Amino acid sequence: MHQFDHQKSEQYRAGVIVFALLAIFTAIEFIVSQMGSWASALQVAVIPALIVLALIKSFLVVRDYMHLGKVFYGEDEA
Amino acid sequence: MTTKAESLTRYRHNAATNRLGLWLFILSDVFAFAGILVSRWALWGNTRPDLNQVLGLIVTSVLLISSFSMNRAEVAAAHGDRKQFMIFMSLTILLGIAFLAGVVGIEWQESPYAPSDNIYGAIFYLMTGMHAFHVLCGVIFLLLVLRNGLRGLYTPEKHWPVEAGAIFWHFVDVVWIFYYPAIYLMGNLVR
Amino acid sequence: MKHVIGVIVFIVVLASAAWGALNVNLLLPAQASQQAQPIDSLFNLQFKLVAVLFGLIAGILLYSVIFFRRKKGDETDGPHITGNTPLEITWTTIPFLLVIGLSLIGSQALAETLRVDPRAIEVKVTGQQWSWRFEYPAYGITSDVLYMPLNKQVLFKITSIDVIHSFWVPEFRVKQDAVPGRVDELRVTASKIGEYSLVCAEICGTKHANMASVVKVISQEDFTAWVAGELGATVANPADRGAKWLKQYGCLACHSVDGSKMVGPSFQGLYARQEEMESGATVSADDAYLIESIRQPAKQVVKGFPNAMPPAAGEALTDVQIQDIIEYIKTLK
Amino acid sequence: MTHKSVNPFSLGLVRGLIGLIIASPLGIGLVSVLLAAQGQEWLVGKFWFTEPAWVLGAVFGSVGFLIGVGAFNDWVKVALGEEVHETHEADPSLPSWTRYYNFSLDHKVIGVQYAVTCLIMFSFAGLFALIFRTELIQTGLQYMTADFYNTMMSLHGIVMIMAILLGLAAMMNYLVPLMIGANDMAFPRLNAFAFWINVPSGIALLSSIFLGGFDTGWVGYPPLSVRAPLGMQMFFLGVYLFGLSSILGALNIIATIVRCRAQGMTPFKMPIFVWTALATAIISLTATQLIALSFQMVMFQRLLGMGFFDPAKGGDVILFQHLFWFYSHPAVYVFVLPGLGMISELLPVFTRKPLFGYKWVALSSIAIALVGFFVWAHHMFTSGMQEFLRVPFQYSTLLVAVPTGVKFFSWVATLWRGKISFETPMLFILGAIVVFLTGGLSGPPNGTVATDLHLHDTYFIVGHFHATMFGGFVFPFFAALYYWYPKVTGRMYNERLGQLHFWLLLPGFILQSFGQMFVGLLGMRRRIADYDPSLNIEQPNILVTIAGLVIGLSFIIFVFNMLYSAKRGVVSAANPWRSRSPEWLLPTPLPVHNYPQPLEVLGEPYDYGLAGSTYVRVNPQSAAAD
Repeated sequence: MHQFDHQKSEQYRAGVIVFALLAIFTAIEFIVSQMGSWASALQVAVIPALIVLALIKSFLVVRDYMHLGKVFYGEDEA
Repeated sequence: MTTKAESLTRYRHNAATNRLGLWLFILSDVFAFAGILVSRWALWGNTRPDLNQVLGLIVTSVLLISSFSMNRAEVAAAHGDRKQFMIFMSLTILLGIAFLAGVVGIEWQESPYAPSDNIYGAIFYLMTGMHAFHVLCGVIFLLLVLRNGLRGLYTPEKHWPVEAGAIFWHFVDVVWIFYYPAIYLMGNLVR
Repeated sequence: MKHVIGVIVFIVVLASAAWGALNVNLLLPAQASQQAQPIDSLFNLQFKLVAVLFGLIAGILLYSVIFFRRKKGDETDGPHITGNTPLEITWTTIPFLLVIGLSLIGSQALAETLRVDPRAIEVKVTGQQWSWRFEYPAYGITSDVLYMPLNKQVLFKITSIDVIHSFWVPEFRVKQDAVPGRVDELRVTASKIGEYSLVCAEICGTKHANMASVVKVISQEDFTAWVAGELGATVANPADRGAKWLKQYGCLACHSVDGSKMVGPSFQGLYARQEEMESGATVSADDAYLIESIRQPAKQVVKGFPNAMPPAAGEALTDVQIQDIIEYIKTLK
Repeated sequence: MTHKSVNPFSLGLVRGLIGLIIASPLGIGLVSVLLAAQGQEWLVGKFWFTEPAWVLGAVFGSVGFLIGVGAFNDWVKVALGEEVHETHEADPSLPSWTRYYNFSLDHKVIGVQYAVTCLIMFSFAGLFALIFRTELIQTGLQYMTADFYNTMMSLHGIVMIMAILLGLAAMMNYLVPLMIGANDMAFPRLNAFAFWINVPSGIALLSSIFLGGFDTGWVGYPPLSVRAPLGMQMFFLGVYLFGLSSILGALNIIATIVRCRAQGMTPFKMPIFVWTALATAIISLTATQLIALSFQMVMFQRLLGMGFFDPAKGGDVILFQHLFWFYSHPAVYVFVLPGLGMISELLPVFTRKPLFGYKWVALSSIAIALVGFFVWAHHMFTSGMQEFLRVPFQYSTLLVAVPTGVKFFSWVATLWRGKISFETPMLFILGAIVVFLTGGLSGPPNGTVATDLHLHDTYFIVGHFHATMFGGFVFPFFAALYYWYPKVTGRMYNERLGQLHFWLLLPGFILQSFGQMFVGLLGMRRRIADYDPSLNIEQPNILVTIAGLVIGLSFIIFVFNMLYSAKRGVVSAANPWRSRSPEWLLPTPLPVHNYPQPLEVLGEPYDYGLAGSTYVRVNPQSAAAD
């Protein structure tokens, strides 16, 4: 039972970490999007940066929240 | 009759098949959302409409927090913690409704475009509308899961519907991860 | 070994038969543009390739069907041959190389059809349901017949005002869609004097099959004479000018001048007639109504006719031209 | 068998139609009342007959049909947390034929339902073709208006496509679980649902004749489709519904192949048809979304004025074509791949030789499916899309010839030195190879841009397309129907009628498609109600029409054979073809749960001619006990 609770808090913590990362990246996205208006030289980088950020965010969600891996090893897992 | 272990093995086997089916459905849906995204690039190019930036950030945050609480609810269900499950499941649903209210209730009324005005209106309503439709389906799905959870139908071993609801909900979040910058952040502002 | 010789005979016979049957000169319409030459050579090459490949597959198939029949009462199986990797690699690699080669030659042929002559004459082509209009911006001429000088490249700038059409003269081979909202280019150098038919190749509604214009390829001198004649021909009578506009702007594709019913109402006896509208109201076809019907065709539609006229149809017309048209309609009693 | 009267309301189909009839006016009424409440002036005088009303009416009707059929019963139970049984046993108080009219979960029943629906839609589409072909016997319009011609021609296209998708689903549903040793599909309810939405879909498509028709061809290009009559919306809706069926069916096939294979049925021991089913399903699952999206956007443009494809609002006409062809080109690989799999599947049986190069043939299907995703723009060489895109798409298009060539060479190598017999299924397989060869070889001239500038939108394309469809679907489908007929019905079809069917169809078809290609090269455009007499193509057009009539006649003979033999045919042996495939080792009729004991996979699927080899063993005791 103790082991079980340990696992649970572990999983809770993982959820918090992923959430924190997502929140930070979202904030960066918003800031990056304003970058173009600060310096026109940075304008070309805005869209690629936003695409990379979105890819990172979606990767985190797909791997840690949606557990894509379970499709491949799911049978043994509860 | 089947023993408990056999029943559990069968449940896991079926859940694994269902999981594959759900992911295949998501893969299929990805193509629809990607098609809309491609249309956005074809028609808007490197421009974007004049929308309420604060509201966009708020609804994005709401959806993000709901994804977090969904994850919590799922972990709680996996460990048989009914109280936490109930709290975070309800929170997720409320946040989902708040998101819908923000997009459909406020943004649609506030936006300077009608669907028939020009391509900015057309694509904006298509993107947010398709996404909102999926959020609505997710909310209904989660309401059913919550109802069944409250009736004690899920155990730590057998809670596939909770997992399915979670996967779908996070998928809707992933779509928004791409749609939010595409609608609000990318390209030069058109007034 | 006996089988190998036999099958080679089959392949050669079938391939030669196909080679003979696939004759470019009989299968394609006459060639009347310089752009058609590389296209026809590519056709020729492909037909030969098709003949060889057809002979190869069909020859082996036919030979097997004739010589490897199961004998009556034979219940045994054939030889246990499961495959042959070198053979598989061969018939993957050779077609791959063929495909790359064909693509390369195809790209060169395409490049030749796109070759630019900087002295080309520009012609603006506008498609509409269901007619073509040609404008020569260099001379300020508009025509419903396409005149092209011999051996001189013409740069077509093709567009449409309603739905997608497609500009095609089979004798020229090349084809380009006329797309609303954009202008696409096509270059044709006519190489044979004669009269051809320009058709619409993309389905565009009811009368798609009949959407065609005459193309006249004429000598350079005749072309100069035609231009001079068009420029000199100022028509004094407004009604005569009106008749000309109706023809040039494609109005007659849908409206008759002899009372027969087409897609839209006939112009005969139209002026000052009382017309019943879809909305139920009755309107007199006076000047104001006719102008409105040309400028905003969807506003009041005559009962019994579809709301089919594109709003853009009348946009190209000036106020004077519309007045000319009304004068002409007045004469159609 | 006792004769018992059956209460019509116990039939799902009847209940579904009642649901449709009740629900459609509800939808029409709802929109009409809502619009009237807003006081929209343009409604005056045509209260019930507005486009939004009819569209919502059709949507409501479709849902009403599905409710009536009982498609949602189990899902509602699941949603409410109630137990549902793994499979439905047919109600024992009803005669066994009634299960074909009900929401049955048995994949074999669903397979037969698909096949019969396919043949019905096929007859409709063929009839439309004969109607408008009659018009083309002579120049000038003799028998019909141009609008009616356009509607018939457009409906022929889309109804045929629906029929083909139904036919594929019939083959895949019936055969894939049997071939891989599964007892049913992975998701039986979804499977039944995916079948039944085709019924409202077909009704919507056919209803467009009565709602003004449409004149865009099956492609529905805007702006023409924005201006077309109300029938256009029914077309979009019908395609939307059978597209959904296609997606769900594909999802099910993939999940079944991945999850439900018998122990030891490794990927390279699967029957070759299963490989093509997998390749097909990958395309259907993903690309279908794009045609749905493109049609949905035109629907919205019509209903709400959203200007996606309206240049006046900044929209782009070409965008539609990209979205549309992203599905609609891979779709033709969807149509032909299972048929090509059928050729590879049946050749070894009738040549008594292993399939030559099994792995190469298996992987060539996947290769075609994957390359197929990158060729769509070859339909747009003259469309005015960016010019630099044309040459890359020319390369990718011609690349498809490589894996297709592998298939052809493997087929003739399988025939080589075989012991070939010529029963009806084998005749159709050989016919399929010949016809698909003509279809395939007429492909490269369309694939190279320069020659396509001449061929695009001509009858050459029509001839090419029909040759690939007949070679890739129609002939193999007939072969499959004849081949598995004894397994499905327990009786043998009439061999003489089968041979007659073939010997009418093959020459008839070759005449038709060569005639079409011939007039196309000479300059006859496609989708025209009338052609220019100066082209001198009246005679070939007469021949094409006559060939069409011969094809129609052969189809009637086929239908007669199927119906007649089901009652009067000779009772068939358990395995008349001496096939190694597992379904032939089961008793006829097939047990409800296909395999009472899991299969034992012992060898390779096509080891004909190898003494003492077996592919699978079906546990004899339990098979007998069932």
